[in-house]
Amino acid sequence: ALPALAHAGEYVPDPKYLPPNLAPWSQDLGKPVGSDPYGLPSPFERSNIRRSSPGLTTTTQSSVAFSPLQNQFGIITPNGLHFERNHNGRADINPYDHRLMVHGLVREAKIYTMEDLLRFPSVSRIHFIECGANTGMNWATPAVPTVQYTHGMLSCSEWTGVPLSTLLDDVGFDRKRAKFILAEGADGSGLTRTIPIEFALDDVLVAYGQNGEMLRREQGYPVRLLVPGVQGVSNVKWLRRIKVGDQPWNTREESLQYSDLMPDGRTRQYTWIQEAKSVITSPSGEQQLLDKGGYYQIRGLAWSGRGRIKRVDISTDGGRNWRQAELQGPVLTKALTRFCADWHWDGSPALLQSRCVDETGYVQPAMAQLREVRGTHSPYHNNGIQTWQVDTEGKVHNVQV
Amino acid sequence: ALPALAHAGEYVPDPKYLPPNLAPWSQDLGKPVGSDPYGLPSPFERSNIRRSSPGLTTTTQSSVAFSPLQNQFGIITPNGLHFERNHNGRADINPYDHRLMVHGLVREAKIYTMEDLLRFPSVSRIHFIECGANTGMNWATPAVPTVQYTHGMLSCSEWTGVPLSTLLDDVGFDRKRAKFILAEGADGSGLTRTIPIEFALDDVLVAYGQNGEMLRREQGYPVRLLVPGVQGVSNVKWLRRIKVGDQPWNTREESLQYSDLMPDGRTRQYTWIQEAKSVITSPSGEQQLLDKGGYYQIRGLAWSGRGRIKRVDISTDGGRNWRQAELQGPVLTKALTRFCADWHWDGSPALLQSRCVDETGYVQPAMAQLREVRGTHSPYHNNGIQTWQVDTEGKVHNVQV
Amino acid sequence: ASASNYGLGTAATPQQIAGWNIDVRPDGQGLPRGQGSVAQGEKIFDANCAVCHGTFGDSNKYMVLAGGVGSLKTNAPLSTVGSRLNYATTLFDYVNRAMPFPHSKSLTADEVYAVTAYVLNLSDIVPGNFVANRETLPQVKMPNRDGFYEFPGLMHVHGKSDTHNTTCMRDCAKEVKITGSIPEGFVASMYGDIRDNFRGLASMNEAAPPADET
Amino acid sequence: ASASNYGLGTAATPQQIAGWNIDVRPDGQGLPRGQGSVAQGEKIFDANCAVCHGTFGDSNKYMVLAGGVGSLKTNAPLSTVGSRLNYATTLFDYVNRAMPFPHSKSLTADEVYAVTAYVLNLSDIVPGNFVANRETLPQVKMPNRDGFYEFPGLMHVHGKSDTHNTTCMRDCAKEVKITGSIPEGFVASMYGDIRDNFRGLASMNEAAPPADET
Ligand code: HEC
Ligand code: HEC
Ligand SMILES: [Ca+2]
Ligand SMILES: [Ca+2]
Ligand SMILES: [Ca+2]
Ligand SMILES: [Ca+2]
Ligand SMILES: [Ca+2]
Ligand SMILES: [Ca+2]
Ligand SMILES: [Co+2]
Ligand SMILES: [Co+2]
Repeated sequence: ALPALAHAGEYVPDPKYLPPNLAPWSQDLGKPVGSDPYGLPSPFERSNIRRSSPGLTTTTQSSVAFSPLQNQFGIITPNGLHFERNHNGRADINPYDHRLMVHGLVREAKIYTMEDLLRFPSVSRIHFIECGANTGMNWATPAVPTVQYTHGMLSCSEWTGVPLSTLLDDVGFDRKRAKFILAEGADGSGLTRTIPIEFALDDVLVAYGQNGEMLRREQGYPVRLLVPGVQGVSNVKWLRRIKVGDQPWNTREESLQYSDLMPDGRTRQYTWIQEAKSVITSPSGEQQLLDKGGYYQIRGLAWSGRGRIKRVDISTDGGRNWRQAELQGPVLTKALTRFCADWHWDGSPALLQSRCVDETGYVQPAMAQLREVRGTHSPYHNNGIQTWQVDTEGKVHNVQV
Repeated sequence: ALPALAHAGEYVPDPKYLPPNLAPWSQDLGKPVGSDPYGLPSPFERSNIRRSSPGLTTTTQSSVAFSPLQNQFGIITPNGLHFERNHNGRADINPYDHRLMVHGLVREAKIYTMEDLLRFPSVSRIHFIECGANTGMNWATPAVPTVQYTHGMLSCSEWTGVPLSTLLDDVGFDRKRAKFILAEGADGSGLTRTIPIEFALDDVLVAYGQNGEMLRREQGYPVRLLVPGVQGVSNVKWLRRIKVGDQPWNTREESLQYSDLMPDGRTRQYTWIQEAKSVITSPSGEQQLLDKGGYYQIRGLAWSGRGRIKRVDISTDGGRNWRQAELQGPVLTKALTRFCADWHWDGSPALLQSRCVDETGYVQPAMAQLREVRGTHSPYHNNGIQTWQVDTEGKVHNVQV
Repeated sequence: ASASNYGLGTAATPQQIAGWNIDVRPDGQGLPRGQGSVAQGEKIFDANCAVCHGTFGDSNKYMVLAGGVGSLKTNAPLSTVGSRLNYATTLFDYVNRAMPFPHSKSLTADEVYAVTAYVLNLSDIVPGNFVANRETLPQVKMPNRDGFYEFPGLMHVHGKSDTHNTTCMRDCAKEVKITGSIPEGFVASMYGDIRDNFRGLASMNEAAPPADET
Repeated sequence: ASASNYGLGTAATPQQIAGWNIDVRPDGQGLPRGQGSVAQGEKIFDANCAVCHGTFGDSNKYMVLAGGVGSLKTNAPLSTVGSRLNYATTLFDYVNRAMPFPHSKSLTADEVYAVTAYVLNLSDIVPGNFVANRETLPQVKMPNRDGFYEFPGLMHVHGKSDTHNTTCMRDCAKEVKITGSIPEGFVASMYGDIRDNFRGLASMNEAAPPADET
């Protein structure tokens, strides 16, 4: 194991590597081309990894490893850093043995091999996946320090696969009677979720590709469901079965879990849509600003399960005053959008916030507004405005106002 | 080392894994979450790697490893498969020791650390990089078997960095006198290229991000130049110096190399633009179609250094008749675009071609048209129409017509 | 093959379907033949489940299975199978596909019926002589049967949300106070040196941290 | 700091610049002080370059350095420093930054001048008594000095190209014949089993290849 990268102030660069001198790599022959037929990041990037939150879960096989958003650029999550959330560990599947069964209210129930699925007409789309429980630790009060833990059950990739509608047509699904489909995984949890037929026929994919290669095992290799804009748990991994039916299934993952306990004690069920949400990824929790008077571009991500992001505003005074940030194109539907805004830190305390608006006109709510409706035991669908405090020393903290 | 994945006909699936039975992964606890803090592909994907072409170069430190386009989905190249082309091996740089010097016709010459560069306002853009020598082996006659070798010096990523114009403003470059910049690498080859000031002020990036993480070492970690739409060699890796000047530098990489030898013995120099080009990636060379009468979606990639792809046509009879293919959105400027077209193979021989048109109206030329102007000793800028022959047995071959 | 008949996939036989078609709907569709009593379930639970869930399903090491009935509207809601679940058939479905945790899908139908009956009994939802089967299980009325409802706003892309923030730009609040933060010392004690989580180049320390040579 | 003054970067001193500012332009700008003769260059070349490029620069193991002058317009053009390069200053620039291949930037200015003179002499571009320095090197006229030209079509995004294909859609050719293909047996002998290059799932073989368990 390599030693930890050392910290500020501990390193004095060796002048013999700096101009006017030459570093060794400027004179010595480098590693041969093809040294790594499948490449890996530089070891100097070894702090950029997924992490589990200490004490969050009692078993590592039903747990989550968060994506390091504090280090993320742009909108594409590199495959090795896509957040990982399993309910019975990561299934490592032999793709030649894997099968997808499609049956129920259909004319001809069928079984597909992976070979079959890769032969169907395919599409590629850039979409985020966000776990319904993302930011759940922040419901009552700040509980975790960095944006990796507050917002890291979030990733975005170019997904490739067969439109589910193509498979449903292939089995001759019953257009009159079909109202819902059930998606089921081949892992030990056999996780199931109900998908309404309107979604299934719209933009749901049976996906095998992730940023140009096959899915990662953590993301469901060799095939998963991709339900754009909907709670992560509906994007069933290690997909083995699709059943067409006329009633919702009320599975454990949409009754006991992933349902929203309201203040009056009742439960909202089938709350599929991940609403518009944004967060500043830099400066963010536990970073340290030292350059008083210096330029610190405010950078972050915005996304909406309802479609495209229309606009992001940022505030540096805790929401008293706002200004518009710039959106990085292309702005895509149900995908991450990167925003940026100029900021010079004058050395005094600040409270940084971002607030997004999506194409439906919906505005990201403040935490207080969310709690007023949802209470504090929900714990899903926390899309509230995130506040980062920059203190008098320039240290950044996860706070609420 | 794992054994090679076995071949068609060698595998009989064990019925005990198939419906109605259960595979082991459907019952056994999977690998713990966080088993791989930085994830890797499934071992069942180990055939999806970069490859060098046997005998192409005499030294592995000035050579190329091609991206496996035959296995690629969508438009994003996963970072581990980005094609690799070096001139003195792969420099493995300590980013804390790396410096970028910007000087010449400027008001204040400066040296930047990586820390500095990451603090500047940043942008993210999806762009292809194509080596000027891509498909060079095909100039005279088909010489290599698969699309990995014919077209694999091509990749596409979301690049993040500082606009070069921002740095040029930061040093107060001389707007009146500046006509060209020189970009220089910190590797053993110290590779240099001239960039005209119009490009530099338009869309050139000083890039450090590649699909959401830092550049891979093979792509120039920690910082490179990104010159959208221009020959790969201009995208200088391990960037250490930018010099502002008023005349082109006629470096070795734009005189002895990367210049185009014409039939009359003269040489075209500074042929920067990678013109519109397309290729069918599936079915492609050395694949084997067995399903006579079966559906084989024709899939491929199109791209142009002049901007967006407007349209792609495909032919199955060697260019006698054409029909339009579908473009997968979003269609981005100077980026890969994925195209698809339905095709049922009736079992008889076929000659598959794709032909693209970009937003300027320029049409991808046939090989014969290219040779008529350029001869056969160019050997760069081969953007000719590629032909794949499907023979009577369904085997696919790299041919020319 | 025509344009819409790709010639892909093979017909699934009824036998193949039967092996994988394990889902159970709230109305009982999908329940297999079989039966099991509370007493039988106690034995199975003790042997296969109690190690993680406690003899009375009250261990919170993993998930509490019983108790909390009526607590959902209080300030300390305890959500369990007993207090929260709306349909007993879902309990059968879940245990059948996902439990016991280390070796799922290993109980017979009879065993799943039995342990389902036992878990229901732990929350006093069924009496001690209850026998669960295809007919009786769908008829069990869970305490929280009527506690679920649909909120259309989050079921449709163009649904109406339950929050209505505005894009105020100026003087949007009189006063802003920090109402919550992480206690001093917590981060270091739980996470160690959190600076290790950042790319050294961009933790925004003026002096770049070193990196040991590999 | 104002909006356009980010306060980033530090001023580069003339000494720092001098160490890295090694580029040489066709007009000689950038050439350092120093000198070297053909005879001196022969010794340096023999010791540092001949192992890869041959004593007379004629080895094609890596790159041929001499010969082929006048061959560029023939059917068998030989492109070398002697036959193709337009400015001798570029030879200096390149050797100085990139050669010898295994340890670049290791020759002194005098040594680079000398070996440059020698390589030029190998193609008879300069006489045996030539001494290269700041003044003499830019004056060397390479055989191919006038052989380069600019083609604007490939220098500007909206430039006019040199091919003009059309989007013919029907009956675009009378006859189509295969004029080139890879000889039988070549692929197997050079690449082995090329099926190994494909994802087994999509090599479009009906029977999926197996994969050994890891
Ligand atoms: C080795 C530990 C272990 C064993 C043994 C085990 N469970 Fe579980 N059980 C868990 C874990 C962990 C979860 C939560 C899984 C998740 O949410 O992904 C769980 C969840 C459940 C739930 C859902 C609770 C809820 O509120 O969502 C039920 C019901 C359940 N188990 C019943 C059983 C039964 C019945 C058995 C025996 C047949 C059993 N368990 C054996 C660990 C275990
Ligand atoms: C270990 C092998 C090796 C040694 C020693 C070596 N070279 Fe090279 N040389 C190469 C290779 C390989 C290339 C091609 C590099 C590339 O294109 O990326 C090259 C290219 C060149 C070129 C450019 C040729 C062209 O047409 O583009 C010149 C000039 C050259 N070498 C001169 C020299 C001189 C002078 C020396 C000694 C001071 C030297 N070389 C020592 C391997 C070597
Ligand atoms: Ca309450
Ligand atoms: Ca000729
Ligand atoms: Ca078939
Ligand atoms: Ca730092
Ligand atoms: Ca500073
Ligand atoms: Ca196959
Ligand atoms: Co540390
Ligand atoms: Co083999």
